[in-house]
Amino acid sequence: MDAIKNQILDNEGASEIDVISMTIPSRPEYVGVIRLTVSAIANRIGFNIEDIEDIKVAVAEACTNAIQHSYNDESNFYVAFEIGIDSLGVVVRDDGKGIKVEDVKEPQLGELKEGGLGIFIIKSLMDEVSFSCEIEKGTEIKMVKFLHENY
Amino acid sequence: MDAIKNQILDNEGASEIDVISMTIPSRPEYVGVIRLTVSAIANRIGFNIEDIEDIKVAVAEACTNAIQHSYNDESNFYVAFEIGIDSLGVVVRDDGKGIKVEDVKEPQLGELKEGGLGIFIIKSLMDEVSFSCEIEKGTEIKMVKFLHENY
Amino acid sequence: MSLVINKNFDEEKNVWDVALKGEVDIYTANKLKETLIDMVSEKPQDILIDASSLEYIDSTGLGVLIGALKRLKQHDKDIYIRETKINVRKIFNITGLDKIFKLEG
Amino acid sequence: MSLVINKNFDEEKNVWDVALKGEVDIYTANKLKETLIDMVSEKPQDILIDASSLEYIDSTGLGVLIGALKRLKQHDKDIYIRETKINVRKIFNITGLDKIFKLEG
Ligand SMILES: Nc1ncnc2c1ncn2[C@@H]1O[C@H](COP(=O)(O)OP(=O)(O)O)[C@@H](O)[C@H]1O
Ligand SMILES: Nc1ncnc2c1ncn2[C@@H]1O[C@H](COP(=O)(O)OP(=O)(O)O)[C@@H](O)[C@H]1O
Repeated sequence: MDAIKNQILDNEGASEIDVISMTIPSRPEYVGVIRLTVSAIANRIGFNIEDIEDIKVAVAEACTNAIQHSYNDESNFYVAFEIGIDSLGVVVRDDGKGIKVEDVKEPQLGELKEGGLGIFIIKSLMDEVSFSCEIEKGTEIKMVKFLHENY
Repeated sequence: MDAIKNQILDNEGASEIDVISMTIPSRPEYVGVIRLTVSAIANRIGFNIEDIEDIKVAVAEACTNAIQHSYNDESNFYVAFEIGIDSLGVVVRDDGKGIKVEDVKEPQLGELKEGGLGIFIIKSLMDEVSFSCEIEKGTEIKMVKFLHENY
Repeated sequence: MSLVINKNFDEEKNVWDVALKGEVDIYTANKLKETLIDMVSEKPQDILIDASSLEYIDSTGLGVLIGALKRLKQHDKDIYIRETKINVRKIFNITGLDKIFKLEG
Repeated sequence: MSLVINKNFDEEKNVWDVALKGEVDIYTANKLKETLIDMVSEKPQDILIDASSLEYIDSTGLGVLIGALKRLKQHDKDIYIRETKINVRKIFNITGLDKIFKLEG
């Protein structure tokens, strides 16, 4: 019974969410490529210009972190775009040392600190943000933006 | 000995060619996304606007064929961008029935035939084009454009 | 990444005016196909395409135009394409379709 | 996907004029960092940034600006940022940096 139910759920999922996935060398010059790709995808879903900007920045922040914390120069990082009818989920994964929970704290806004803003910006711009990681196995961040009807 | 040699070759390759790879649902709405992605990559390599246009069209033609000839609606197709210092290679692969050699013939230019122009356009716009396929296992087309110094 | 089609029948000159804005590719070609077929069925007259805002066309789009031209030729009518951008023009040139369609300006 | 930096020291007003064109991200931030550090070393004076052609900035770029401001503060000088685009302004606002930098126009 449960197996059948799961299968039905899977089938439903398959028809509603399209996934585009990418593997990218962990190098700064490719963040701009991802920004354009995610803009095109968000545009296709129907997000307005302001939302597309938000998504672009948030995804770039996650890619920047993935590149900075990748295992080494020959590493790749991975991005998956989960394209729904009225939502875009973006998963960014690296093979670095993993993020520690205590790293993800609110920055002291207004303080003159050069770092610690990236994850805060992602959380500010996206509707849902979650992390999963295994120490020494890398970090995975998932962020979601919903298409709102009220515009 | 051979193993060592191969390893050296692999290492050399790794530092000269970056590969970005993508998996995309075989649906028409995503060709535009690939066009923007490949434009961004070609721009990063340093191609001029005319070359970027050529690459965009050629890659879109290959993706269009991959989508039209994919195994079914739930299929994905695959694109790999091989980024060199002065070249861009693009591989497009599908899981369809495979292309037949006799399909790839010169169109009668000037005839009023609605099909058969895609591969001809790819060959016209790119510097190198090659196919590989196994019947019932899909088609892989690889195209390369070189960055020429004379502009 | 989309296509806007504006059509209007010019009663005075007895021709169809069509402005294409955006991109004709595998995603948008069907919309163009249906529009052109409807036009030819309604009034089989010359079609003047304003391509000044057509940013992109590939073989899918060319196929649609060839299909429409075939239908028009049965009525001894033609398709005129005006003000193609340089990249669009190039696609017509390399496929030899610059000799089949009436390209102007 | 690139950044062009134009700088000029205004001898009359005793300030640095810097125009940023393009994008400040992980790829281009270093170039901006080096330029700003050089400027502050050469002449530790107020910096006026013309951001009217700055299309994009993210936390990497903000980090560079904060670093430069810290150096300038030691000389009691400031960074003024003019005519930010709406998307760039938003990044300053949500991070509270609109209260740290002098944003104008
Ligand atoms: N992908 C990652 N892998 C490991 N650690 C990470 C990753 N992303 C972020 N971190 C940790 O979280 C901290 C906060 O990240 P962030 O808010 O992006 O600021 P910044 O990277 O500018 O310091 C980082 O300093 C780093 O220690
Ligand atoms: N990915 C593919 N898989 C199987 N057959 C293909 C593929 N791409 C092209 N073909 C075959 O080659 C022919 C010529 O392709 P093309 O030049 O793109 O023109 P068109 O697709 O417009 O007919 C097609 O009609 C088809 O039979």
